[in-house]
Amino acid sequence: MKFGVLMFPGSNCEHDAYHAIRKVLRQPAEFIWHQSTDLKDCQAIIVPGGFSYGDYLRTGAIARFSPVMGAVRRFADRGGLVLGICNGFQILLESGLLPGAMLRNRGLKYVCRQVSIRVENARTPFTGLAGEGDVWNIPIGHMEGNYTLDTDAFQRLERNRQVVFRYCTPHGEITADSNPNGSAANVAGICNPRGNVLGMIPHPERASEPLLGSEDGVRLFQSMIQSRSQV
Amino acid sequence: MQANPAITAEVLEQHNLTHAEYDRILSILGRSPNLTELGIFSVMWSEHCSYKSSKLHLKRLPTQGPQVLQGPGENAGIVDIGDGYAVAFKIESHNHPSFVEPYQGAATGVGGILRDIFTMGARPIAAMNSLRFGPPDQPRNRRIMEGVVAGIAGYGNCFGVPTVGGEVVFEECYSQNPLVNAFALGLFRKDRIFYGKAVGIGNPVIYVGAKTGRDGIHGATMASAEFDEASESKRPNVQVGDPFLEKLLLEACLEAMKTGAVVGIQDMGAAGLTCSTCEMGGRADTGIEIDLARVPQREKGMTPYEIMLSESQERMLLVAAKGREEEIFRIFRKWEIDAVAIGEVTGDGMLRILDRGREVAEIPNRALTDEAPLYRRPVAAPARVPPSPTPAGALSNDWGKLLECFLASPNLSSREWVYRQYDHMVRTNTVQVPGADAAVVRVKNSRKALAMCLDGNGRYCRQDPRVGAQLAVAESCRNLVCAGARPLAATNCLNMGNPEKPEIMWQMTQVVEGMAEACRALGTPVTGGNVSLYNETLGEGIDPTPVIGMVGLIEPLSRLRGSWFVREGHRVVLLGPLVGQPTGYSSAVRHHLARLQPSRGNGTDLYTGWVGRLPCPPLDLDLEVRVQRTCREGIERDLILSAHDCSDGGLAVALAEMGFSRFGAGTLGADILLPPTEEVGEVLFAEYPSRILVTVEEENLVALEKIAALQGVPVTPLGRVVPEVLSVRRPGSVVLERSVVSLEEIWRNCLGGLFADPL
Amino acid sequence: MRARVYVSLKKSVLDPQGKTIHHSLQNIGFQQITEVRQGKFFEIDFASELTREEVQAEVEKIARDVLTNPVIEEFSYRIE
Amino acid sequence: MRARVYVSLKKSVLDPQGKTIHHSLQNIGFQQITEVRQGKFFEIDFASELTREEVQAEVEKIARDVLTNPVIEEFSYRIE
Ligand SMILES: Nc1ncnc2c1ncn2[C@@H]1O[C@H](COP(=O)(O)OP(=O)(O)O)[C@@H](O)[C@H]1O
Ligand SMILES: [Mg+2]
Repeated sequence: MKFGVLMFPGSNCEHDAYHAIRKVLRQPAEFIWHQSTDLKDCQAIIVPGGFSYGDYLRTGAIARFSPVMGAVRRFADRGGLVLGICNGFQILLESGLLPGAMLRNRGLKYVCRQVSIRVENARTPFTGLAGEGDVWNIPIGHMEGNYTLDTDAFQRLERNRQVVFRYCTPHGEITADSNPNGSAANVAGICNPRGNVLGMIPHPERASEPLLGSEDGVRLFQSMIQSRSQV
Repeated sequence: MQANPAITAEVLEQHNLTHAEYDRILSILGRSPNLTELGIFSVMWSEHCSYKSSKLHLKRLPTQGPQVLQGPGENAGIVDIGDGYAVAFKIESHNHPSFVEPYQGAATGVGGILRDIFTMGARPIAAMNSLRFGPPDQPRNRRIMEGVVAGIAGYGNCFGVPTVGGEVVFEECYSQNPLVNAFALGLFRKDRIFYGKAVGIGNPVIYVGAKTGRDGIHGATMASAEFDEASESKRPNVQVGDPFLEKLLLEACLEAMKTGAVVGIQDMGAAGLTCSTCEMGGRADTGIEIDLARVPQREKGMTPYEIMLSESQERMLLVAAKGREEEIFRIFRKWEIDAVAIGEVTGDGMLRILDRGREVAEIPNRALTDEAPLYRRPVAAPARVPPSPTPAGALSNDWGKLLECFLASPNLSSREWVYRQYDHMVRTNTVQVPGADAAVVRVKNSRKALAMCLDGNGRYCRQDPRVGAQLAVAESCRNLVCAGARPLAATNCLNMGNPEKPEIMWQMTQVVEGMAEACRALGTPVTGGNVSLYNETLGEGIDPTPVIGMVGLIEPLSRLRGSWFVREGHRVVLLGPLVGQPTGYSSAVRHHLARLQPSRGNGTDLYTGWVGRLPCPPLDLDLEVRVQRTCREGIERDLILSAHDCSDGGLAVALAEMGFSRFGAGTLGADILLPPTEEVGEVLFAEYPSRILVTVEEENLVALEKIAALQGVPVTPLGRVVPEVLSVRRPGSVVLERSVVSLEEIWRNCLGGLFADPL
Repeated sequence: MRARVYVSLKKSVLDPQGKTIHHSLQNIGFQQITEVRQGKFFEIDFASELTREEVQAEVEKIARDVLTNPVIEEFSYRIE
Repeated sequence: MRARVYVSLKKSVLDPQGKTIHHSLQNIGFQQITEVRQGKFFEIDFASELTREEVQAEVEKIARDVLTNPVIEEFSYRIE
């Protein structure tokens, strides 16, 4: 499956995602410049992490005006797979492709560390190879991962099973202590109602080789590949 | 030429120039300088740019070796790591700016060192920082530290370089003068190195990056003068960093370099446009002529003086091959960065500055660089401080409590509160995250990885600057060796007081001597560094603090080792002496321990307050080399499974640390049996150098002992890895016994607890 | 003409930065403070050819579409 | 009583955020903008027993000592 990795000014995890796709998963991948509207026949789009436009206004706020985001929206409307990682998740929120917004982390500081997340919905194209309740070890690195949404909309999100990942203890319990940023109901990743757009704060590309301490992220990419090979 | 305001004694003093220096300017020019020229001389001849007090001494450092591709003198040193790859690395201080504006001062320090690396064509792949503050129980010190750490994080995280290691030290002497030293390392192919040389007469000189504003004018001269109360109020304009622009600048510069149209490039650091023009010309023996009217400007009405001395960040100067400018401009347009031809390379060796065609300054380039004044300042050893008498009175025997006290010291506790704020994983190369002896970053598409660390010890250097510097070099090499690396080369930052004081100059000569000896013995040439002088406030100097940055190669990557216990049942072995020359350590520590108030924590930092003042241990360089060789060979032959050096806090702290949990793994303890012959306090807590704790499989112990015997290195099997409990026994008695979880909690929560109340 | 746009978190959204500043002000002795909230502002200068109405229209658009995230923020503005 | 404290970078200091926002606004079609600068503001509520003068004195102190670094920032305030 061919992956497209977007490049915004200030993205800095695009090479990491590219490396995971090309070298670890051995799938074709291409970079797509923010000024472009041509998604180059990719079957999945990764909106990578980093600091698009320095995060100077609000995270993801400026990137959403890029020409490429118009193309990504049309791609998503047609059912294409879109994965937003960290800053990419924030861009998807700002673009309205996913509901909600990010606040500054509860501790007000950038947090970089390994966390555990629990797979809450294994019936998405991103988690098909996981079991529900599986615990993944995966790194985070962000200043604004404190997800928020008003109560009604949040209930809808839960009802639709759009919460895909939650922060948890290494044993899979959802506790306040295992929440690294104050995110509502420990949310670490959500999808759209149709399930083809996923935003997540943790970095699967940083958990894709044994040398990096975890390979759990590979299952996410493999799930994506498998979901399309079944079509 | 400009109208010439009178150059009075006062004007000279404002520019930190002496009368003798002024006379020299007169004879170089054969006339009196105008104010712009005077400003240019003053920044280039400042301590910060000219190294006028230290240069003669630094010449004594070893700088050669088959691995060294570029020694001191360029923007960064370069070392060959084989298979066509090379790394560039360097360390820089940003002490004064970080005191004035902690966040921006530290952030721009990171920005500056990153530019030093990518200006050579290398992509930065790792950063580290060495930080020193006053005691963290004082709110002002905490506020400075909070700002500094946030600034380093803010810049490095946004730029996208992993900050993988460093050190944090608290000592009273840094209260008024924190030290912020930033290190960066970049990777490239060794046939793609770029230099800061303005070659090719007629080639265009191109300005790229941020617009010039009135930022930090006189920053370079400020960094060369002591702080006093007046400077608090007439503080100069501090620069604000723009990491987003720097990230674009990086990408654009590396892309431009690929075209082959760039013939020379240099970042604009301290002394901005002045320094980059005359240094690029000086190195190539050419002249440079620029017109200031073409320099992109952020503010209106800037004078030539201001434009030449501005320290606006995120700017570079490059020299292009004539006729190929457009290739470069196109790339900078793509990244939406200003790029403007502002002049050209000439053949006359002059720095010629025009303003709308009118000449405003003309100075020979070399007069500003190679021919800047050098001083052999007076040196005088201070009177020896008599060692504090061995205290009399009751001695405590509560070794478990002593270990807890040590682990609760801000100087020995976990640094997680700091490095958690740094993105240490971006670029997915970090195979040893912060928390180990050395950080390790792999080189993708190869079997190589790079190990690196920063080490300094002001408190030892205060007592014996020569041995202190040796200890710092030895420790940094030892740290790399523990990770499975072969140390390659060093960079260093000398943080000292006022060089006009003979005893400070004595410290410098001693530190350089010690560093040179140790680097020679350990085979790690010095490829560059930085000197930061005048680190004093109100006449009170800091401890002389050389910070060593060491870089080593791990190849193949399977030699990578962690500094923690791997599995229950492994043998725990000490390489190196169980004790060294007696230091009186044990009785002093026990004495203080006996007097310690039961309320552990709150302000009673036994380690920093008392132990930190005990004498500097002697170092046997020859033994050190052999211990490190033993460890390396043990790793290369797959005998040693993990290794941790014993440094601050001694053997006991190192043992505890080896058992602490890492993500996804539980805690492990050790069951240690000490021989009855030695004094417990000396073995466990004294800071003897040349000691490494390693773990091995039972059946490999003999093979390791053989290697050690060949090297003449003492080996002591101490015990084994067990679950959960750290216990130290002697035949017939228990010395200490603690659950590792409880020790870890003390260690892990110290800094976090101190900073729990945000300021 | 110059517009000043003030962006703050909606009252219903917890403001952790404001809370932290409040807390630390209390710690260092400012006991009489009952609440602190933090926000951002933007000073935007417009080319002088524009009329006040044109500026107003632009500012509203910029504030709504770019400067705020309506899920969490609200704005007010002033034209000088 | 409520005080509003506005903190901005001094005019001579680079404002990377303002500059980037300006640039992006231009890119998405707001061509008439000549400059953007960004700042922070704080709404501080004081207990009602305080007089206006007392509030003023506290606010000045807080703004000077806590909310700004005079090296790069300046402030203004309003009491409502
Ligand atoms: N300022 C810092 N930034 C990042 N990592 C740090 C910093 N200070 C310390 N560390 C990390 O914390 C760990 C412990 O540091 P330290 O006690 O100085 O190590 P050592 O004694 O082995 O030299 C190391 O991995 C080090 O890299
Ligand atoms: Mg160490």
